[in-house]
Amino acid sequence: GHIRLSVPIVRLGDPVMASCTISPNCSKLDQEPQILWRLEDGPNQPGDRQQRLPDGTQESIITLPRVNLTKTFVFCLVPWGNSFQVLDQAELQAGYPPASPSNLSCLMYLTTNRLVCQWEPGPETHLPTNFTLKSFRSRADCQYQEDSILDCVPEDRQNTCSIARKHLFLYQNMVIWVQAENALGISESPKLCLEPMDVVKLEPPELQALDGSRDLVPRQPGCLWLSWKPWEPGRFMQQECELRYQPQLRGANWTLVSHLPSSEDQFKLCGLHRAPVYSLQIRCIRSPLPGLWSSWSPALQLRPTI
Amino acid sequence: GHIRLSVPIVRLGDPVMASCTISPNCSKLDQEPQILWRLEDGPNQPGDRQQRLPDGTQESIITLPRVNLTKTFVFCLVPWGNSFQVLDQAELQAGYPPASPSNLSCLMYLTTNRLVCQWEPGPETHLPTNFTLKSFRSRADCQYQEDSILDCVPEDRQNTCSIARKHLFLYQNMVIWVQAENALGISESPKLCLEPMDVVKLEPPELQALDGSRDLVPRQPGCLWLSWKPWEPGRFMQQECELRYQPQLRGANWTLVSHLPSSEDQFKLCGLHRAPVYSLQIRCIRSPLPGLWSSWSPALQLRPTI
Amino acid sequence: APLVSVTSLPPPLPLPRSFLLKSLEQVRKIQAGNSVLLEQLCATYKLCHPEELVLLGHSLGIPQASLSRCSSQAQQLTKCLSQLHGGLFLYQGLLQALAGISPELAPTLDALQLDVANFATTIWQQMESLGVAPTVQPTQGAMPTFTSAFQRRAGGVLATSHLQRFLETAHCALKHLVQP
Amino acid sequence: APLVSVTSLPPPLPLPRSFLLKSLEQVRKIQAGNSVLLEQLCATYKLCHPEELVLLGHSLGIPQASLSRCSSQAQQLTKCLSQLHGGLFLYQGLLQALAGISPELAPTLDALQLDVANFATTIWQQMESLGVAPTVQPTQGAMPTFTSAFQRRAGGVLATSHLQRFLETAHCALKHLVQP
Repeated sequence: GHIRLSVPIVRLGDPVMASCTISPNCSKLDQEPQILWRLEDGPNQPGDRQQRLPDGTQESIITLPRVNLTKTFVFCLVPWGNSFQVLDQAELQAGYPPASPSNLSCLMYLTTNRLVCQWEPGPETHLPTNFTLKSFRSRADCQYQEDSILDCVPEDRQNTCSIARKHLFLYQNMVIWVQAENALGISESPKLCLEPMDVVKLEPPELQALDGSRDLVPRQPGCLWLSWKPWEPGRFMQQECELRYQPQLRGANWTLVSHLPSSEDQFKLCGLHRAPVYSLQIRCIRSPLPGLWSSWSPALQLRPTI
Repeated sequence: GHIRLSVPIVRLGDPVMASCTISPNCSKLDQEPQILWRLEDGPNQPGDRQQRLPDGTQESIITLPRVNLTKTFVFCLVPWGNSFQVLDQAELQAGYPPASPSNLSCLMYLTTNRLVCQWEPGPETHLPTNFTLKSFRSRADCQYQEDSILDCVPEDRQNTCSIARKHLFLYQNMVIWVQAENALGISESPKLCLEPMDVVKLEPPELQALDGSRDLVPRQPGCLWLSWKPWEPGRFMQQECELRYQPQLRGANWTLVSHLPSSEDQFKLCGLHRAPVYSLQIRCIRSPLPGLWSSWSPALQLRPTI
Repeated sequence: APLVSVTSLPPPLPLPRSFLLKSLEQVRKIQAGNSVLLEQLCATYKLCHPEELVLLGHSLGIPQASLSRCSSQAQQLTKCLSQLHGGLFLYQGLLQALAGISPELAPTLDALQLDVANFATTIWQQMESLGVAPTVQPTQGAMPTFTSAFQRRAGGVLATSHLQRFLETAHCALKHLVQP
Repeated sequence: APLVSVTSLPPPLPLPRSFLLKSLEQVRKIQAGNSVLLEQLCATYKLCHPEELVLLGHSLGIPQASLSRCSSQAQQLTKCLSQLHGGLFLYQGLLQALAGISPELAPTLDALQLDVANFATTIWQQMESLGVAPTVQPTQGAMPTFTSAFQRRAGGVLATSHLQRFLETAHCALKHLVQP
């Protein structure tokens, strides 16, 4: 016995046709056995029609009008004594072609020296679907292709892939997109044009309180003395920072101090009177070249001088 | 310039001899330059003697009477203007030959199907030292070797190695030992003779309280009703279990109930009066075949019926 | 105490108790792995009825081993051990022929195959210790070849259900020997 | 405002400000990696004095690149860019020749080599945009071959200390161009 499917993988809801043939030299069977079908654990049922081919082969054909399961085992059987015997089994898969992956975005990390891209894969296809991050290097306008970069294949079921430093030109544009592929089709995300260093993800500097007891810092009421240094791996970048502070009182708002340098040995913040304790945070961005704001540093809790 | 060491790796405290030769065609130097030596960051010093070889080569020889550092860079220099020029550098390593690894022991795990052996590597040798778990299969008395098993190489700096199921005969004796090797020597641990299943590490059963409100369990004062089933992966083993319980009172001792079967649907523990709450634990061992006690199960806190 | 009560036969051989206990444990271990494999074949491939695969088993030529000499009525220890070894050897080969059945089942199948092979070795070594082993080990006969994934899975269902029945008989016989 | 004040030369080329800023950033990035490599060579192999390796550098044939046309007195932009590219190209080849220097230094060396190569490409593309690039890229000259681990490490000390000086000059010249 042998089952043939019109297609082994279909769209969910589409029809599929199956045939089961028994060759005439299957000596243990009747000459014209009745061929039956079973889907999964369902009942045995006859096919739509059964015929004898010129060479004596028996053939039964069945049409499944709508495939509703993502995975179906189809059995072909014949009666045998008081029971039935399975002659063959086929596996029918169903799902959807992939939608275009969306929301592709990338960040360049200086510690791992990798450009990490992530995306949303779109609705479940119910079929093994491969995602590939594709890219090529280009000149300023992203119109022309220079070298294409090795495809990046994400680890199992991760919607993220990272390109190693050796495949990157950090200061040259590249075009990046995601391709999704399964047995029912291929689709591509919109293309991204970026220079890896322009999406660098810096870490904030470490904000430190200057010890008020040191002679260097003359005491003055309602003030705080601070210092910070840029995050070491991003030190070669020209940066601009901003500081925010908030009195630890219910409903208090943050106050922002912008356009600060990336390094300060002795920064004075005065005019603080309303609360005994203030929370302070700092973050930085590459500037004047393009960049992304770092996250805010962990909050520092400080008491202004009295 | 070229440095030659009498040996590149020595025992700590042993002497070593070094020679530095300069060929006569080194045009930028004097015909008979003074050859100097430097150890690590130390001062420049002359060798023990310097001589001119028949072919015109200059050779300086120095003896380091005791090598006290595990790693020493030895430099050979010549004066040059107001300063010195390095001609060659050699690296001298020192340490100890490995001691015999000790306390080798093995456990057979049924979930990973691996025989895991661990040992103590002995004192630091200061040299790259490779440990290898070696083994062969044998008959009952461990006197004769049948197949030898692939060497097991531990992961970096781990004093443990695990042999996969496919290399094991679970019910046949094997001989296991550890070999330590570095540039200064080889040593072996004492040999272990064991049958993997005899060192199986079972997990304890899960101890459960039987719900006192069920009709099946007639209420009776000062009693607890318990049930347990063997840990699933060890279910095929004949086991013997023991239960211990302790009233939750300061200074109370454990009471032991031994020779219990590995499975109980309804076990009654009575005569408990002294405390409102009891802690109970159970553990099992393969029996009558050899085995190791499982750890005690997590403690169950129960209140006897009143 | 004599282990069997059949007269006009050589006296029963003394089987070490530890051998019997270890053999019983191995039977139960193999039974457990075998059950898991049968359940997986049913759950994953909906092949839950070995009785529907008889015809296929015939056409594939899936063999079955006998333990007739181990039945408690007419136990002949040497022949029983020899049948036990022969059957385990056969099923070990059959399980090996199933290699590639499916990535999900491979770990269970591999473990089972090793357990069966190890058990066969245990029996053989005991036969050697008793001096009742033939001078050469038996060699494996022709194994079925599978031409489709379905045939291999169906072969798996048949091999494991035959092995299950074989082990039930073996367990009963060994139990009888350890507690006569 | 003219970038240079030398007469009797073609008018200064307009270099995009973003190119200059990116070049400065790349110089600083390479300087940082270079310093790390120098420190590692000193800490790991006690090779802390490049001035003690001059003789060895001569015998190995470690080359050095010039930036004479970038000095602020007589800056000739096209020639300066060409020297900058040529020097970076040379050091990139030299760093590549150091491959296998030691497992501990390999990650730093690889990253540095890529940064230098990328910077050379940035300069070359800018020269192409300005229409001042030669029709063929320069090819790498013969690189030193090292016959011992010590020679390779000493070569590393020399290459990185030459590169350090080259970058200082480049930084100064680019700084002058961005803030005339």
